[in-house]
Amino acid sequence: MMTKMLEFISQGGYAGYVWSAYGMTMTLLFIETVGLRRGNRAILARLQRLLRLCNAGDKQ
Amino acid sequence: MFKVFWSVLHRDLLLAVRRRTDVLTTLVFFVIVVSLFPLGVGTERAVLRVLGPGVAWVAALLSSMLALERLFAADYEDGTLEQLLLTDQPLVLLTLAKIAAHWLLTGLPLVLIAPLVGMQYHLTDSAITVMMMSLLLGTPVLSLIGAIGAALTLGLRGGGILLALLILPLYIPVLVYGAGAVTVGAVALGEARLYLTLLAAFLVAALALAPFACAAALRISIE
Amino acid sequence: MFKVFWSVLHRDLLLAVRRRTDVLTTLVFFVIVVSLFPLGVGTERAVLRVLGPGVAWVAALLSSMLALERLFAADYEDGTLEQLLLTDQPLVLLTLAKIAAHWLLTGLPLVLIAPLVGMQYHLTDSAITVMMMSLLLGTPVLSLIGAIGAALTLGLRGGGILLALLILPLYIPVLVYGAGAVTVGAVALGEARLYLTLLAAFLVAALALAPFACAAALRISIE
Amino acid sequence: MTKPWSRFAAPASFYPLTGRLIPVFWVLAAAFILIALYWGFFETPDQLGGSNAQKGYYRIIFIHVGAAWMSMWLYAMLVAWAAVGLVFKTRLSFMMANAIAPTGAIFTFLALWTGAIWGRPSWGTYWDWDPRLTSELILFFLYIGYIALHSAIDDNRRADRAASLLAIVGLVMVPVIFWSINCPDPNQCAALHQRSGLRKVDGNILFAMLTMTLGFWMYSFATTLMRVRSMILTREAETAWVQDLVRAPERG
Amino acid sequence: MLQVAKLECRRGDRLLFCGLDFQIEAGTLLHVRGRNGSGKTTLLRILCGLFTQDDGEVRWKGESIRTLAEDFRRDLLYLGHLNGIKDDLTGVENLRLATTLDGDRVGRDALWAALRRIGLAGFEDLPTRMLSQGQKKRVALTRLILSRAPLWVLDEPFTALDLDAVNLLQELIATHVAAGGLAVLTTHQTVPLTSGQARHLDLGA
Amino acid sequence: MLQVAKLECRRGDRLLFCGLDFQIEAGTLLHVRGRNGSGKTTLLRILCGLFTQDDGEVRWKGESIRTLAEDFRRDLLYLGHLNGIKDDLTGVENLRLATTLDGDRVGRDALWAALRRIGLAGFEDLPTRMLSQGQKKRVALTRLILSRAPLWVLDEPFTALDLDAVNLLQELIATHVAAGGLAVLTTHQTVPLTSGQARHLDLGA
Ligand code: HEM
Ligand SMILES: Nc1ncnc2c1ncn2[C@@H]1O[C@H](COP(=O)(O)OP(=O)(O)OP(=O)(O)O)[C@@H](O)[C@H]1O
Ligand SMILES: Nc1ncnc2c1ncn2[C@@H]1O[C@H](COP(=O)(O)OP(=O)(O)OP(=O)(O)O)[C@@H](O)[C@H]1O
Ligand SMILES: [Mg+2]
Ligand SMILES: [Mg+2]
Repeated sequence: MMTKMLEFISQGGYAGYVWSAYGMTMTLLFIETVGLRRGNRAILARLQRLLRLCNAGDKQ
Repeated sequence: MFKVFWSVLHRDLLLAVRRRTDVLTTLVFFVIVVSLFPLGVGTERAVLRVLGPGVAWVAALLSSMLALERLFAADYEDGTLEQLLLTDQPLVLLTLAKIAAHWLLTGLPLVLIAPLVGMQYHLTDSAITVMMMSLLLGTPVLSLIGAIGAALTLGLRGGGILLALLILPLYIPVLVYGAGAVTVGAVALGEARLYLTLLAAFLVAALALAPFACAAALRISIE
Repeated sequence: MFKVFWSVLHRDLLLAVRRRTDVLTTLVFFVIVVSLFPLGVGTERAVLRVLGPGVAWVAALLSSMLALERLFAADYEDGTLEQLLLTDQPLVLLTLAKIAAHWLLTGLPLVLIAPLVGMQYHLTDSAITVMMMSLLLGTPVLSLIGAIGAALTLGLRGGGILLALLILPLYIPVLVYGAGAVTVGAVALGEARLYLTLLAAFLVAALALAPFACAAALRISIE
Repeated sequence: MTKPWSRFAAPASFYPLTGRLIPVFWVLAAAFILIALYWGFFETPDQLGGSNAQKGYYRIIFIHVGAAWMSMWLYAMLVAWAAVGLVFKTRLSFMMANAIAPTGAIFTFLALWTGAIWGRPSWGTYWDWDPRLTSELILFFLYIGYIALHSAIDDNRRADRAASLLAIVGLVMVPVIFWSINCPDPNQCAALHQRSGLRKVDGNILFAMLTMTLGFWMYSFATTLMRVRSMILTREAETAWVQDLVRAPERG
Repeated sequence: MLQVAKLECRRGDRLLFCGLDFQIEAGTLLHVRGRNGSGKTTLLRILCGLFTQDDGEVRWKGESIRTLAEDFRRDLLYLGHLNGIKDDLTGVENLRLATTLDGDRVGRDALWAALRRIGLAGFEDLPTRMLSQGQKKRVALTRLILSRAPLWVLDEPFTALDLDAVNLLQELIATHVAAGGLAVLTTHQTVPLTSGQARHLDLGA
Repeated sequence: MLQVAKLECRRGDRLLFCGLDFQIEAGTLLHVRGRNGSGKTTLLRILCGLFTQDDGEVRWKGESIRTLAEDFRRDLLYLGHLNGIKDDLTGVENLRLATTLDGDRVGRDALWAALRRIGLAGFEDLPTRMLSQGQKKRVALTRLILSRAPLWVLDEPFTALDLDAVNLLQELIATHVAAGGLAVLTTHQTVPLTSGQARHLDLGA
């Protein structure tokens, strides 16, 4: 099991190449996804805050 | 119609005469960039001969691009561009007049100074001839394409370098065939015919399309 | 005293954050210029290896210079420079802060991207290391010297290209030793030590003198 | 521009629609990519023999080819949306164009990155001025140019139109650029397809590659739509339907 | 003549005006008033077609200015915050260019006379770079003397002018309007002209 | 306090003024008047040390401003034609920087309060790029609220301002002068302030 894992990780001696390619790909895609989710939430939150401020202003 | 073309062209040339340095500086920039390379690369003749065409053309690209930055910017800042847009004349014509003036002031001088570059890089006579011809055909294309970029980046902070980013990739075909022509032309003039024909074709296409794109870009940018 | 230095530095960095593209464009300009040459010159490895150091340094010169154009220009146009001159703070300090911000935004990124250029031109690892070190020492000198030129050409039409004319010749020593270091460094790291020491000496001298010259130039230009 | 459907109705109905579509795309993207990864790593031979002999590092192919394809397809889509926007003056199409750009740039970068890494063991160098590589680099510059221009302009309307015009100019120039790089010597343009993309490859390899590409497609749909949603929210913040929408979670 | 229908405009995320309707006929002076930031400049630029509204339409002689395009621009003279003159050209050269582009043929003497009338005697052939703020503004305003366009759109034309110049400018506008022209202007200064027979349009900030 | 002796200045080949002598004490408002091009801006820039006269001297508290240099500049606040604010920074950020450079420490709340006082409530943290002409001018003028410099030099501060802002500005200047400050200003507009207790200096064109 362990050896199989290691064998897989070593990729026939080309681990550096294969994993840096896959690593960069997955990292970038991941970062983009997370960034988008964050951005979306931030915008919604800001709009909500604005709306609350607006409502507060009306009540005064 | 042509009255307007001439009066805009005349105005820009007159302005250049008032500030003579503008014309000179493009030229000198070209010469300086060309002269910098041997300092960075070393001065072996064989190397220089290979480098010559490429360096000359890259320098032409850069100096044309640098000068382009001011093509519409000055008019934009003092409000004359706004006024040009409000005249009842076709904007394409006005744009073309400005591009023409720009080429006369910055492209043509490069063609005339090309032999100097040829000498600096020990190019053969036929290579020098081809270089002049390729610059004559290629630099107007640079002005025409570049004008679109200049119109798009009008009034933006950091415009100069943004402009470079936008249009240098678009200049590549001219660079490849311009420098290619000179390299091939080093052997014999005739070899370069195909390259020069291609450059001429670029020129015709750019003349037909670029002014319209540029006028549209100006309308977008002035808002 | 340092409060003022920081607040000007902070302001300029903040402005850069507001327009993130400014930083990016300098960098991309550098990469584009570097990538143009093989298209013009041809793609033989042996030729590229000889060209590499020179091209990288010339591109660094050009992009540093292009970015310099806006160093004081924006402040001049909106009147904030006038106000800086009217504060009771030593102008040299303010100038130095502006130059420091400029280098952080345009010089440092070049150092970091240098390995990419090395790859494009098939340079050896030791050449790449030397290139990064030489850029680290050399680009601040470019910013410092260039700032004088930027101050002198402030508000002049066609300033960009005039600036090029004034300062590119002054950049030559940096270019020669910078590119020289890389060429020599291709063989072994140690060979380049002398060149790098010289660059360091330039840096010290420029740090000691340039801010004063620059402050004086600003006072002249603002009239 | 004055037609109501193009101004409000479209974003207003588009927003909830995408809200339902996006999860589907995410699930599909994850599924395809996972299948492709599994297939690529476990169902394919450990090395390629024969004419194009390659050791384990050939596995980069599964992302490399997909990313390279996506970079080009996305550029085409970007230009298409930009053109639609300029012609019909619909705001949504500008947003679509603008939303595609970052994803496209990422895939372009990935094609370059994975290609460079593959090049090291395969060709002994990270980079060479091969036409295909150079074209990809130029494509990257074009993406960056589009993004830089758009973000350098504050006024959204001007930014949309200026960047779209740039994309259209790109559409005209891109073939010329690529052709000039591919064929620097007009006397010998025959060498255009020196490396045909897919020669005889193992069916399993092909399957993994295509599945990965499909996954990338789904991923691109998802990210693009998400980005458009953010843009709609910021740009239409004042409209009644956005305000209702913002209020909704407050009540709930 | 000039008709504005259901005009709506927002900048940034602020609504400047919406449902703006008005119409002005020949021989009218319209004074657009409003606090700083109420959208006067924006409105004037929309009237000229330099800025695109979010909704509504501007019509000239019954047709949209977008479709009229050059025919509308022939009838228009706009002077904004920027003077629209080239610093390196002299007053005379600037004016000659402006009139040529407007499609008028104005003789040399007429140009000089116009500049003298606006109070720039002795400065006619200096590069305008060497003029003071108010003098530069005067060069730009000289176009009003020479123009035959029926519609004038003037954004704060009185700034930087001294008393003489303000009076002359008022006279010019009054004559233009009396002769059946239209003028739309903004100004924060109180000048007799605008408190007189002018129509007012108030933009709420 | 501020003393001008035998000042002479020529620009281009025109003599603007020569042998100009005057002196103003604490608590004075000096209104520099003159036609367009008479040299008001030039004089004000000389007073600040931004432009060099051809002859004569400007003295502050008895010493030449050239020798005082930074000590003079500490006492000075100049607002010219240009607003001197960064387009990309918000009003608050602009002010914070300006006050830091003036050597003052002003708290966040004071900055916001000052901006609100000048009528920019709601615009405090917008990039000033997005403001109208008059609003930009207001941001620049906010420095007057925060400044502690005794000498104010203001070149046409009333342009582009609406009525409210003009009144506020007059009040600010009046308070400053009443508290023993000095103010030198130019304006072509007639405002009560300048027709009141002000001293006048007429430059002949
Ligand atoms: C237009 C963009 C590109 C496309 C469509 C593309 C497509 C492909 C395809 C289909 C293959 C596998 C089949 C073959 O070997 O021909 C491949 C292989 C490869 N690609 Fe790319 N690629 C692109 C860009 C790049 C870039 C930018 C690089 C390097 C920076 C690169 C480096 C490689 C390498 C090293 C191989 C392995 C070739 C071998 O040794 O057999 N490619 N590419
Ligand atoms: N850069 C310059 N070069 C040469 N002469 C100049 C320059 N700038 C201004 N002048 C001249 O100096 C004179 C005074 O200009 P200044 O700007 O001081 O006038 P001003 O009184 O402020 O006028 P305004 O009321 O129009 O603002 C003018 O006659 C002008 O022609
Ligand atoms: N470039 C811009 N981006 C976003 N908003 C802007 C921009 N320019 C102006 N605005 C906003 O539009 C509104 C109207 O500006 P406009 O210049 O039309 O005002 P104005 O009535 O001419 O004011 P003033 O009397 O100060 O000249 C202002 O509230 C301003 O904040
Ligand atoms: Mg206004
Ligand atoms: Mg003045």
